[in-house]
Amino acid sequence: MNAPLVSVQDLSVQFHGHRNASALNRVSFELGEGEVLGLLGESGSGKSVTLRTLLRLYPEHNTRISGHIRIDGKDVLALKGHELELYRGGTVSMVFQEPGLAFDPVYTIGRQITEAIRVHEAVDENAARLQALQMLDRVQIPQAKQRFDTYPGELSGGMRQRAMIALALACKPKLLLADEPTTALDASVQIQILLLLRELQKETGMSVIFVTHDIGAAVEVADRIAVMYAGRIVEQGPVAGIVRRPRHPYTADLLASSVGMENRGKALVAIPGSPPDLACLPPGCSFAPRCAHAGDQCRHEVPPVIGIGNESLACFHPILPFTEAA
Amino acid sequence: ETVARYGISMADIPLTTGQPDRGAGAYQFTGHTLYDPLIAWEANISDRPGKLVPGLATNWKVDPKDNKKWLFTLRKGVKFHDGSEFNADAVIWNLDKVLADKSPQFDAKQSAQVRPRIPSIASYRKVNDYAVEITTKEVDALFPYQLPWFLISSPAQWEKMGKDWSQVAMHPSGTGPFKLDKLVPRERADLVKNNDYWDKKRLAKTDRIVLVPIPDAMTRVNALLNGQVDLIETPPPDVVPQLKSAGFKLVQNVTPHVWPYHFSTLPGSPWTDIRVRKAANLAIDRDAVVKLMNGLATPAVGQMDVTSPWFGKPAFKIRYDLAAARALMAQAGYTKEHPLVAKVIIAQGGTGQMLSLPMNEFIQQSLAEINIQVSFEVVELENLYLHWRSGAAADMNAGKGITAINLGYVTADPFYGITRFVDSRYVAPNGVNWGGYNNPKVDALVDKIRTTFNTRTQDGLLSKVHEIMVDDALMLWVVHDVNPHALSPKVKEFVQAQHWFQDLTTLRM
Amino acid sequence: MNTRPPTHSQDRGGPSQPLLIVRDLKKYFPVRGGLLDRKRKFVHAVDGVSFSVPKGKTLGIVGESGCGKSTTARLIAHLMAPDDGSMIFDGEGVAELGGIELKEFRRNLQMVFQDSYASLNPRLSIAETIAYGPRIHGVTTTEAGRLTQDLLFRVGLEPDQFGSRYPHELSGGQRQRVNIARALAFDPRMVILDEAVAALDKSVQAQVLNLLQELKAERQLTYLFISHDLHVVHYLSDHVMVMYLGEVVETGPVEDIYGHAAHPYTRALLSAVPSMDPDHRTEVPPLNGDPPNPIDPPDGCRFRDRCPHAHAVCAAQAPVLAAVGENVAHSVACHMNDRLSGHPEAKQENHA
Amino acid sequence: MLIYIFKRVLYAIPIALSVTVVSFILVYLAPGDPLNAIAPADAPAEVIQALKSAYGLDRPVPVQYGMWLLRAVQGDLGTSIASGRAVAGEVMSAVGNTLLLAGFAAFAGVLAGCILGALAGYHRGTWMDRAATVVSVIGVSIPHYWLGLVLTIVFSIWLGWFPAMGAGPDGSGAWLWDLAHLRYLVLPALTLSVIPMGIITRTVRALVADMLEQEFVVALRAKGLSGRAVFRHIAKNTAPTVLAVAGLQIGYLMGGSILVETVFAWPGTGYLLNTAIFQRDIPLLQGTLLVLCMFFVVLNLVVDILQPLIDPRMGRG
Amino acid sequence: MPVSLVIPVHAVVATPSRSYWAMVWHQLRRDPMALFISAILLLIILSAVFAPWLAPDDAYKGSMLHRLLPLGSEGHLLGTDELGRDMVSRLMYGGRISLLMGVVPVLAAFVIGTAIGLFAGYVGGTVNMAIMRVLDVFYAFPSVLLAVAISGALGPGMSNSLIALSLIFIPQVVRVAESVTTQVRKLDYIEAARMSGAGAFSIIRVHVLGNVLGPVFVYATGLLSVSMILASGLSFLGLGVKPPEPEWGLMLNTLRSAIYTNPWVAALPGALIFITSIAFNLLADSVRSAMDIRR
Ligand code: HEM
Ligand SMILES: Nc1ncnc2c1ncn2[C@@H]1O[C@H](COP(=O)(O)OP(=O)(O)OP(=O)(O)O)[C@@H](O)[C@H]1O
Ligand SMILES: Nc1ncnc2c1ncn2[C@@H]1O[C@H](COP(=O)(O)OP(=O)(O)OP(=O)(O)O)[C@@H](O)[C@H]1O
Ligand SMILES: [Mg+2]
Ligand SMILES: [Mg+2]
Repeated sequence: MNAPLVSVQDLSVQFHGHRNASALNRVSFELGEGEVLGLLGESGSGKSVTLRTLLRLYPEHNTRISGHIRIDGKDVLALKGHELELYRGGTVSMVFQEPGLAFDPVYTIGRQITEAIRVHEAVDENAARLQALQMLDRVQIPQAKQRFDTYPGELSGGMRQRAMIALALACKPKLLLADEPTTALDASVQIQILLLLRELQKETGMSVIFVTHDIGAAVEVADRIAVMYAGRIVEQGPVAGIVRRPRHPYTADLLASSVGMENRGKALVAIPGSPPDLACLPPGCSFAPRCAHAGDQCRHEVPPVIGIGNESLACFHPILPFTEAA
Repeated sequence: ETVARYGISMADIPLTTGQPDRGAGAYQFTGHTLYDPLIAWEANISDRPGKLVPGLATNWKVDPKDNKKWLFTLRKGVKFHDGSEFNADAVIWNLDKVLADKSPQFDAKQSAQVRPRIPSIASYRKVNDYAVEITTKEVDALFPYQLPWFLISSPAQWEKMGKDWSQVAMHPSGTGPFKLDKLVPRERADLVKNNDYWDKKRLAKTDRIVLVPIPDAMTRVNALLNGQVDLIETPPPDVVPQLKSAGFKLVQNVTPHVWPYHFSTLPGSPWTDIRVRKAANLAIDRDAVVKLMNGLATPAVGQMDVTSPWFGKPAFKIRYDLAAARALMAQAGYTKEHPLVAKVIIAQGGTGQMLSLPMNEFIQQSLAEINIQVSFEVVELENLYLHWRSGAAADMNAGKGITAINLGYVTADPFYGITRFVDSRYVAPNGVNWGGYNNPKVDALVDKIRTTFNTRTQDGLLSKVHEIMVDDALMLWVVHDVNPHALSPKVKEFVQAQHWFQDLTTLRM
Repeated sequence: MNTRPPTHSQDRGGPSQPLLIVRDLKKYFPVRGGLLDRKRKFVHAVDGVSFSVPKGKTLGIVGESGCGKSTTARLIAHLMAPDDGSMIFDGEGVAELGGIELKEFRRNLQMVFQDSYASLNPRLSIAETIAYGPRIHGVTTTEAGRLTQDLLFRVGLEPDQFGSRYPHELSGGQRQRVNIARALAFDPRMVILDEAVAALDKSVQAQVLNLLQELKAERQLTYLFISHDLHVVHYLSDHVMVMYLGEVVETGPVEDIYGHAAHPYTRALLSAVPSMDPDHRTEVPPLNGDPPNPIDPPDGCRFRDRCPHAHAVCAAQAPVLAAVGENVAHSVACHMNDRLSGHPEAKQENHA
Repeated sequence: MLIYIFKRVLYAIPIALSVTVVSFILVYLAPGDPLNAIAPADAPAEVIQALKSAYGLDRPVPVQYGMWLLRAVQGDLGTSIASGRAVAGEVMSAVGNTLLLAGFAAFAGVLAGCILGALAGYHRGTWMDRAATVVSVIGVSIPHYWLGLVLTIVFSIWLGWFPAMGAGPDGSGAWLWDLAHLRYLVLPALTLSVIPMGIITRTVRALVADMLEQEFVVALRAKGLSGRAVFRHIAKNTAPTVLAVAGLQIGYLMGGSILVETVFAWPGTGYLLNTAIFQRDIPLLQGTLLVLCMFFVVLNLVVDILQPLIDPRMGRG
Repeated sequence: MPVSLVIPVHAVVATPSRSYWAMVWHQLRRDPMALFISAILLLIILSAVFAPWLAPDDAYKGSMLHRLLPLGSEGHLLGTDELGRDMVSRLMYGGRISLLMGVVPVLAAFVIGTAIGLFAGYVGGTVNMAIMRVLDVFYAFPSVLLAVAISGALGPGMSNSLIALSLIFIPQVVRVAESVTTQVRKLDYIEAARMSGAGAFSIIRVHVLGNVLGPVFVYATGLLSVSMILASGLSFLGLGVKPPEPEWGLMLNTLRSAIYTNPWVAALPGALIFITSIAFNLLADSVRSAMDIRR
């Protein structure tokens, strides 16, 4: 097997401002070509920060990034100037959570897609427009020709998200970062978008990192799932494994507290408390205060990440021992 | 071509159709430059007060049989700028222009300007092509003094301009030493020399005079300093040192203009007591005011300047004497604990008001020294005129407790300077005897003046009236204006007359 | 488990009288059209909705965004005036002559909103927020304070610790607890929960859902539960009402709706839920297109342009809500349910 | 879009009408007698009365208003009492001059404001931001009439670089677009430009800083746009607001130049207004106020119409 | 089994709870800029308020012998004016009026404007429309023009200037108050309050006012300097305060002609207007950012 497309090692991100926050703590993962990784976690667990750091979207003056990011053979943290511009949107592109906010409201969507194409490909305006139009068609926007010249505000949420995907894929990226692309949408539309993403991924063979806090959505598209909690990846593994045999107590609790058809009439398993403040993380395992399995060690020591193959776990007291499943 | 650019203090070029608006000061700009009166005022001398001299009339005399009739012999061979002839018809036409409401050429604006200045005219007729007869309402020996205000414009030009006065304003035609070359309202007027002027002694010494209205005094000074204009009117006193040190000349002269507080002597006014009026006159350090004006004023010890033939010998010597003033106030019953309280209406500024606010504040401080507490009602000049014309008794004055008014008075002729303020028949609303002064002795003297055609006797009678005025301390006289001009070194000559009327033909670059 | 029949202190109509009956509720919002077109347009936000909520039960309302769920809730709470329709609360007409007074009605009916932050005044502390309502109704300061303490404690927030805090100092779940506590301050009989858990994280959502269940049992509450999360509705509701473009398309007991949905829209909604099984992923989207525009909805069946079973009759005629087979509790508005409608699939459906 | 414009124009009409009423009434509230302007100070009562009826000032105010409005819509604003010239002509030539001045000042102010504001917004929290903020605060805090004086003394009297007053060597009537004439514009325009510069700097700074936090800007960078390209987007997004503020500023400049025009003897509307106020020249005052306010109303209208052309969201709703 | 769900909280904010205004205050106190400006403003305000006690000399009485003394003259630290009055004293007394002219119209507009804005915003509908349209008319006048026109119409004088300025600011404040009220009115917590049976008055007082005051307050602080400059401009034009009252704008005007002979003294009133105005503006900025700290 050749080098993975994405290799992230010990990535830490700290924000300095009027409030310091360590948003990411030594996050490591790898992603092969054509693979779909679901990044699962509660609000504020650092999913978006991970994606944005991969694209180097944070301003340098108030962000401290350490660790290594290699994508498609490039040392991402060392990219500069024009190289960085080509990398963004060319090698890696992104779909945002709120399609309503992620488009420039004063340009037509057609122009915005065309613009992206022209940054990355040496084509003239007309060719780029044609290409953009094809992209709109490809994301199954009905009457793409008319929609081409509409402003983002004139489209429904679902259509906007499709357009966003078209924009992200217009320059044939190797890696697509999808940041909760369906959270803002209705269930009926969500499933359409999920299927579309899956289909496009198959067609193009690109890799995808799909961020969500909805396990169901992750299951629909991901090959592998990484569970994040308070800026760390606590568990990683193939979808089926995570869903059926969670090892980390957090993963297990998360699965259990998701309401399903079988829960009716029973009290739900709820994780007590709420996620920690990133500005003052507890000294040990950040889940320890809410964890039923936590011991003394958990409260004082950060559990190391143990990884085997494409699975990993950071827990002193896993529900299932790591080796057992490996 | 020699050009003199003249920064004038008006906000606009005065009316050019014949009778200028904007007061006496405007006559030097678009009055006596473009036009001539029947009787002119001698304005090209500076070392003595001018006198009446022939203008378009070579001669005038009162009919010995009927003292109301005046016969004017007109100058022959005078042509308007448009080439038409000046004659008796033109004079009648001009009289109709301002006095006959029904005449086609009647112009309300010009009429409004000049009618109050020629109140004596009752009727007129052409005697022959070069003689006209004017009848006055009553016998009025002072009548000739009214005529420098009445200017003759060309009837032919009015016809040529489609009988439209606003057209005439842009292309006026008179008989004066200058012609109007170009007029940009509010910005400039170009006067060019009239080489064919009938009075060769008064041929203009500069080819072109550009009048530039700059109402703001500081802006005017800046324009002068900066070389945008060559001379300006009334520089603010405080810039005089700067002007002098930068090599600019200041010229000034006695000017028939006084800056007084005009008292109300009506019942209820605190000024009815002559001791108070006198005390006020004694409380002012006039030299300090002159200093405040940086020398651009002379002390006033009466309505007239002491050099005036009408000043006379008043018994009451106005001077700065605090002790005497305090004594008078004490006699009148005012003390520190019970000061006299009075309200004076003043303007915040404007033509003829000099440094209105600082000067008034100075007076206020000075009077406070002798237990007179003055408060001010400050209004715009235009509004002040309304208060003035309405008289002290009017509700807008008496009703608000206003018992004195501060307004610069032009004192160029006997009527303007003296009689209109003291004649009881001119108590408002009939005239501007603002304070309601009523003295039968004075009234009798005024009557006598009107019927005295000998100038010397007339002057004597006027001095009498003036003496009474001063002895009665009818006003609080502070200073006379000196109508200062600042000239750049480029100006070679400018003769400043002792009058508001100035002769711009004397200006030489 | 609480098995007692609901015997609320204020109960009037008896256990069989539904707590709330809504008839033919309508609300059209005018859309500002062009100055030139004379015809005014309307958003048919709620278009003739009728239902009843039995005492002590939970009615779940589901539907896509914009179908009129919140509007229905606001109409019931009298936060906006309906264009048409009537309501009977425990046997008494609401806001009509001789009926229950609005102020009294509101004491009995409270509401919890979706946005936990926007529904709390940022300038008031938690305790002040909760005490505000009772104070309005003349409860003394001390009494209101005590009540607030009790309520905070009940919703799981330590009163001493949280009472003096401000909304921005709480997490989403905590804020929603405060909102619930506020709603309970009047000891209401009915609570409308408009997407009350939608904005919460899964782990916190479970806490709040548990709390809601407990409170319901403890205080014999009746819930009107609005959500677009079918799992949650299934978990909490006894009856479910499915709305589409301002109309009720199907209603019935939760088992019937989830077990034998009769309306194609309901079925589509149900299958739009992600599968949770990596080996059996969803392959075909059950619904195409976005929720349609409620301005001037289509004639006939409003769902027809997205319905795989649409037929001529669907365009010609609007289906009416009718019982599914013998089950009077379960009704649906679909031509396929009506044997006489002329829909080709109607018979098959019934014989199956 | 056409409908929007039509509606907006329609909406401007009652405003414009009310503006005429207010301008008319304001002037009537004024104490003092307009005839002072034309009659010499000591004119007798019958002269005044005659003038009053000649100018129609003796009729009831509503009648006067009606007549005035009727003539105003035909472009006849009456004749100035003081100068006897047609008010319309007076005002129009003054408006031309002020427009020249205000236009330059606004151009300079808006341009400088945009540049400073963009710099500050982009480099928020740096020394550049602070410097731009200081400049903008100075801009909005300085009494501009005072600034005018200072500038005149420095640049005109001491250095002699620019004229101290006037609108061209031969007056505004002969305005030419050459250096000799433009020199006259420098000081007054500079004085006037300080306030819009301050305000625009603040506006742009806030807008740009806010815009930079927007998700779509992140998205633009995420798709690989260069800084310059992103700036284009930001510029277009800020444009409607800047346009609105700039429009207001031009309006303020048109009406707010009273002192600058007085100080520099610039024959514009402010100058006209000042003389009109102090002379109680009612027709002139009414005419000037009316034209200025109408200008403002129309300016706002134009801005309102332009905005949705840039930002499609604004034309709806 | 009623489960009691008291959750151990370690998570949420460790800072002690303060009311919003206390937090703003706290924030302001930590802003060195704000402190510095406040100190300067306080100095100016105090010396104005206590002018009768602090002024070294009579502000109304001068001596012609000592007119226009330069800065640093003996007994007259900042020189004298054109009537020989002590500049220090005049500036202190002048501050009373200038500051009054800055503050009173804004205060009046703040109170009246907020009331109207709240009413219009809360009632909404056609009433709101009507009120706002009427105010639009005043908006159609550039503010300087309106100030000059109103002052010109009412006649010069301090009280008329105050009225004119208040009239100018009221529509602006109403706009801010109305738009915030309209926004706040739509928020769920207002609906929640209505659900608890509260009347309009109670809701406005408890729930709307507090949220509207903030933005209006920020806006009004910004108006302070505008008001002061406008007022001094009016005095400068001769439409404001009457002599011999010392007022900075008026002093600036009367001292204008001394600019060549005594430039520094002539510049003083202008400089004071400038400094105070800058201070007001910067304070407004600080208040704005301090009030921005929600969440
Ligand atoms: C030297 C003459 C003047 C110039 C250059 C001038 C020009 C301007 C300009 C361009 C503005 C910007 C519009 C704005 O910020 O709103 C403005 C506003 C202002 N002017 Fe002047 N105007 C002058 C006369 C006046 C007068 C006569 C006054 C007082 C009556 C005045 C006081 C102000 C004030 C306080 C503002 C801020 C008003 C606001 O922000 O709404 N200025 N002026
Ligand atoms: N620019 C920033 N400056 C400071 N803190 C930040 C910044 N961006 C994110 N954070 C903090 O980092 C943490 C992680 O945020 P992130 O947006 O990655 O969460 P998330 O997992 O995407 O959550 P959600 O599901 O809500 O999108 C949050 O606590 C957030 O407050
Ligand atoms: N005040 C209003 N004015 C105009 N239209 C409104 C108003 N309130 C709601 N609507 C419209 O009425 C329709 C129904 O809205 P409603 O909020 O009831 O939907 P919902 O089912 O609650 O949707 P969601 O799931 O998004 O909350 C929508 O199209 C909405 O745009
Ligand atoms: Mg996120
Ligand atoms: Mg809703």
